[in-house]
Amino acid sequence: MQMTYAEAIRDGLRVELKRDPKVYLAGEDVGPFGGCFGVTAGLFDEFGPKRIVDTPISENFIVGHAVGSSACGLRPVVEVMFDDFITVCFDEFANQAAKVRYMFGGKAKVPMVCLTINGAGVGAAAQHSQSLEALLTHIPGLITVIPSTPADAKGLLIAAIRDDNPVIFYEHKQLLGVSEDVPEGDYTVPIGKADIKREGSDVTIVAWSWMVQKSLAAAEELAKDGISVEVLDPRTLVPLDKEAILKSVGKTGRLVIVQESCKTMGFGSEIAAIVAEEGLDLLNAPIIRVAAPNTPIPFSPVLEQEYIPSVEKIVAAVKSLF
Amino acid sequence: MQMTYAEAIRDGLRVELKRDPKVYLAGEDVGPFGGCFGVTAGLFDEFGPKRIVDTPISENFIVGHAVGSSACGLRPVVEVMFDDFITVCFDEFANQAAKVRYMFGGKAKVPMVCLTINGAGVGAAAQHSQSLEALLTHIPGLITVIPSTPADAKGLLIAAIRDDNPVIFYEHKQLLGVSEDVPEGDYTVPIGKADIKREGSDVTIVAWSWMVQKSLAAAEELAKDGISVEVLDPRTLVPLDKEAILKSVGKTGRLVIVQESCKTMGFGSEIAAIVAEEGLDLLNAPIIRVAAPNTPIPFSPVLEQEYIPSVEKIVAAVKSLF
Amino acid sequence: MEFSKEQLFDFYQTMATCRAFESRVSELFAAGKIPGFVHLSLGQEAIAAGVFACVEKDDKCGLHHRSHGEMIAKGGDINKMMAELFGKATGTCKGKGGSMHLADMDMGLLGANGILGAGFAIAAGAAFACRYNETNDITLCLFGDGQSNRGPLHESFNVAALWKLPIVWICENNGFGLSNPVKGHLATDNVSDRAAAYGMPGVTVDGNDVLAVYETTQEAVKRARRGDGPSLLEFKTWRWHGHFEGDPGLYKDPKDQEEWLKKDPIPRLGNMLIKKKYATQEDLDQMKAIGEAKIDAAVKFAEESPWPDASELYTDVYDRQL
Amino acid sequence: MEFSKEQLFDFYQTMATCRAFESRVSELFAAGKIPGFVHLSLGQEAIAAGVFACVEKDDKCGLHHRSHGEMIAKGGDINKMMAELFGKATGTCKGKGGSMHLADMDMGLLGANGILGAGFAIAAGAAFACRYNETNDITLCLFGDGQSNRGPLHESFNVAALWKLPIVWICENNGFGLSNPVKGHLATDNVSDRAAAYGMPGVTVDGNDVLAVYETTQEAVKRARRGDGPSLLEFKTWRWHGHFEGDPGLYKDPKDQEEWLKKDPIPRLGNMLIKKKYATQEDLDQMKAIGEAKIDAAVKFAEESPWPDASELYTDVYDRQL
Ligand SMILES: Cc1ncc(C[n+]2csc(CCOP(=O)(O)OP(=O)(O)O)c2C)c(N)n1
Ligand SMILES: Cc1ncc(C[n+]2csc(CCOP(=O)(O)OP(=O)(O)O)c2C)c(N)n1
Ligand SMILES: [Mg+2]
Ligand SMILES: [Mg+2]
Repeated sequence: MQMTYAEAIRDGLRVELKRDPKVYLAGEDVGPFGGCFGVTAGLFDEFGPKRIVDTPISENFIVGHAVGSSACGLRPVVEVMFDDFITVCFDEFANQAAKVRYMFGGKAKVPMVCLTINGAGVGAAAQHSQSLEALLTHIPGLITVIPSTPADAKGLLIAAIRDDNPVIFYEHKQLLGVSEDVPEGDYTVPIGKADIKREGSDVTIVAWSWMVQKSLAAAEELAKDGISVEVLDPRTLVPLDKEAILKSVGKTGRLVIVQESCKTMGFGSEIAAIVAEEGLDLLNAPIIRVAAPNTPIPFSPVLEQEYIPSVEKIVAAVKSLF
Repeated sequence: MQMTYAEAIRDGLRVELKRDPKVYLAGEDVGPFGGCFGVTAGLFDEFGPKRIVDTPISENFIVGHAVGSSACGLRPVVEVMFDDFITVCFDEFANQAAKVRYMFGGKAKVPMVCLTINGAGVGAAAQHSQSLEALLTHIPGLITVIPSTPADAKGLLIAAIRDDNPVIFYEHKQLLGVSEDVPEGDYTVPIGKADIKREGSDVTIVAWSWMVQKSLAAAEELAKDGISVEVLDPRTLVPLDKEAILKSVGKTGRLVIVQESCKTMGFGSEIAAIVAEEGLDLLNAPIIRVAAPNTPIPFSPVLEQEYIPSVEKIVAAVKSLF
Repeated sequence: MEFSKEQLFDFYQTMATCRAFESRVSELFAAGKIPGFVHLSLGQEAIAAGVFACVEKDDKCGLHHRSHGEMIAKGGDINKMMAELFGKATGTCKGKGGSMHLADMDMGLLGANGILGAGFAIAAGAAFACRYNETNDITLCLFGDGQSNRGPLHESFNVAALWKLPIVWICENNGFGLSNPVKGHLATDNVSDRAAAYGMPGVTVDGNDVLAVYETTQEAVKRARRGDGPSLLEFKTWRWHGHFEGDPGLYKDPKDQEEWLKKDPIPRLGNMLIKKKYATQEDLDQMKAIGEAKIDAAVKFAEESPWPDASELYTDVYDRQL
Repeated sequence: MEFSKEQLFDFYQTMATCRAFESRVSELFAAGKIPGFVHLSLGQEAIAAGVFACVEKDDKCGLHHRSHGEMIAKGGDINKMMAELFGKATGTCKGKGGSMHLADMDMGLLGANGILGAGFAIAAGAAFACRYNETNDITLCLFGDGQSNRGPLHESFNVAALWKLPIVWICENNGFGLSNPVKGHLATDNVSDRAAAYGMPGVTVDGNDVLAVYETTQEAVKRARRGDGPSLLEFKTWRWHGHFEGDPGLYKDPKDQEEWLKKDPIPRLGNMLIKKKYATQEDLDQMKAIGEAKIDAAVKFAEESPWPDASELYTDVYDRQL
């Protein structure tokens, strides 16, 4: 069935809300309003106020309460309206959700999911446009899911809700309206398995979220010049499908990583480090990271366009390897 | 003059408190109590309650107020008692201090310093032992200082207080009592310049904070086996002295990075990525990261010792390259 | 309290200019000339006009995300503001900030803030600086009802009261936090009910009565200047438009909306002026025309201004190129 | 309120056991047998004894960092607790948590927390689950005076009151947040003064009077179970020891210390028992001896228990090996 990315996420929520009465959704304006980007539209009418809970503007509470309620047997899905706001409840992720199981010797678990949204390109400026998915990957105990297509989004969300670990699920503003054929009903996409979004033999591009689209467009361009690009989407950053990346680089001998985040310490750093450690022999050329510069995100459209990694920059980076 | 790392930091604070009446220190128990680790002992008696300010347990306030007071012309030095607690005021760093200058088109500045402390090995468990210095390096606008010796600590702290950008200054629990000869009075160590803590020709170890000591001990061991190790301490992570690292790797052809943080997305990932991008040709062997595992920090001493990167592990990693 | 004709005209003029500014912005947004998120305070103009008549140029003010009116009332440059909303190089923030990050340090405007609640501590820090510097300046901090539920409020209210900082906390209770009505997010009837928790005066006042706003603020400002510490003022009003431009505000009861439209603060003051024979309808029309003319000029200025050069993306991250 | 002899004996026994446990822990710490940070609540035993006599096994409780007494009073396994403090494999958390992370989900003990203030939202989430699951269970949340200044308190108090969650907020005001006396960190006289800000009952009671603690808590627990929402209880007491073991507590006025030592809650109840002829001195001595014997056994258990295997470092991070 044809569905947008937003609809696919909503459909995934619906599947789980129907299946498991312990699943509920809580966050700011997720109820009658349907979410800041419309992702949860209609769920309140369908499932009512017990299951779809509008909270005050209180992110420490939103995330912290999910740690408590999930430790007590519920399966909360909470929303932090923008990725940028993960910073205000960072402790609840990094020191609470992530560590409860370990600190308590495995005798507690925190099966919660937090939805949030990334991405520049809509003029939302420095505090509403970031792609900060790399930050929490440094904290063991958390799972990071970051789908690039509607079908992946739905299947990964269902898998995330059923997972017994805390999961952060990153949507992307620029993907919400993208549509494709999405399986109906109940299915999961496994957490920790990369997907080759395009096969190729000359160079591997690893990209996630919106950057998969840009990389696919770049691959199309590059094909015209006879460069065969493999586009690998890890889909989850923790756990990371290292084997798939090494395998692809083994095939192509070249690696370009494309991330929307600032260059320094974006998740591309980790991928590059892994390959430099475990796959150095596979490389025929330096690794390249195509990334946003190390600057905050500017408001003015002309500056913001310069900020976002473009198809042209990806093409140029790949070409520089040949 | 012989000084411990803690004394050197205190001395640096004293130099700046004396020199500039706009400098003040605020934080939990930094006053009469002298700080949780005694670093600020005596300053309250010397400078009084206007300059040395005990705050309530309110980290959002502590860091947030420094953004406001520094934007209005003061030069606050604040303390967040443990690095682990940076998570509770992450927004104040990531979205406020870091971005004010940029968002306001360069018309505001935030010359503040935040002291905090890293490190495992004292049985303080999962929420009081972390080395999270990598996290905020992903956020442009902040400077990250992380000294490994008393003399560096004092000189870098003075430089940090005089810097017109927000600086995070990471101390280390295991270094507080380490002493060496420290210059008296006023001097600075430049921000952004690495220091070669030991010269060598066969392999470069990049390490910072406590891990410099461990790496130097490993180098000593390795010398016995005829392996000549260069130990490079970047001293500041942002800005990073990339040139010094590439130069050293150019000389030795081998790179081992030692970090106390969890392996995934510790700052070693960035260093590895830079070298894989800009210095691949210099490498004669894979890069190795010696790091803590991707686990929270356990309480039990036997587990904690297994957690901390040891001299033996560094030695073994280096040897594996030959 | 007796008001002079001049004062009353000033109130009227300020409200008329704010109204003209935001009405035009609404049109420009609909026409696609202004990108990003734009939050208008149409209907809330009495607060800006009343509050800012109580402070001097050197007094500081922390804003939130719905702050065009306040900025105008404090004396911000309207041309530059409009240019900022367009993302032009001549904007208040060189086009880097946009509507959510308007700031003007020269006017003591510490900046709008896209992170709800982050402004509390920043404003407290400004108040701290006012006192530290032994000036007679005070600080205002404006915020909405919704964000009054964020934790940093608590930390900052407590410290400000404990230290008797010269600050006035001003809540613009406009009925909603995005789609969530006050009774859906606040445990008590009034935001001002929270003042007692910090031992400071708290009062709720009709926010559409510019004279009442002025009187209430005047008293609190005096108290702060005297060194008697903070107050919490709550001005009840109504947001005419949706949360952001583009939101039809379907969650509002049309009856309530209608009621509140009748309470428009501008004709309310205008009628009084006419009744008291201070002004004729022509006087009022003229003030409206003056407001409109300023906006015409501002739009012209913005439209004719150049875009920022792409290289501006990279400046103002630090005080120097790192 | 009338208390049965059995009840009174129970109070006494609980206090005696807590006292014995912590006195021994203090010795063991001084002897180097217990590593890390240890926070004792010697002198505060009446709170644990009184509060936990009001709840059932299935009721939940969030603890903070000074919670040995509470854990014992709620029925935690003393042997396992002691083993945990030693870092042994048989500990409550397999030695991974230590004193600051004691937890026992089977007893509804959601865990001690080393991040001050993080427990508010977690406890609110537990209370949310109690209601969601349509049980009659309630949740207690214990915290100190110092951490009552952290932001998450505000968010959680507001939501709990708004939603009438079945929770009782219990402040153990022991005079200090580390070295900072209450008048140095709190804007009002009492922490309970904050209850009105959320429209809930708030009361301050002598925390060294176990009967008053019991009566007050009983009422609040009933209220919560009835569905009438949260209450805020403040029990005033005094921390006999330093903040952590090793802190001499020089910031305490010796006169105050002396006064409070005289208010020891254990002889206070003991004297009353004797006066009422409920007990003889021998009865009391016997209860003390029972407490001591339990601790002897616990220390033996802990000492004889094995260290965790080093491989335990890597388990319990996730539900599976990622
Ligand atoms: C920390 C944070 N959470 C959520 C948001 C998203 N958000 C922006 S404005 C808004 C509503 C704010 O309501 P209120 O404080 O009453 O101000 P108003 O918009 O009514 O002027 C929300 C939820 C945000 N910007 N920051
Ligand atoms: C967020 C955070 N800030 C600071 C600390 C350090 N710290 C631990 S206990 C403590 C004092 C707590 O005082 P209070 O809440 O009164 O509890 P008490 O220790 O008196 O039982 C401090 C400052 C911490 N653990 N977490
Ligand atoms: Mg509002
Ligand atoms: Mg206390």
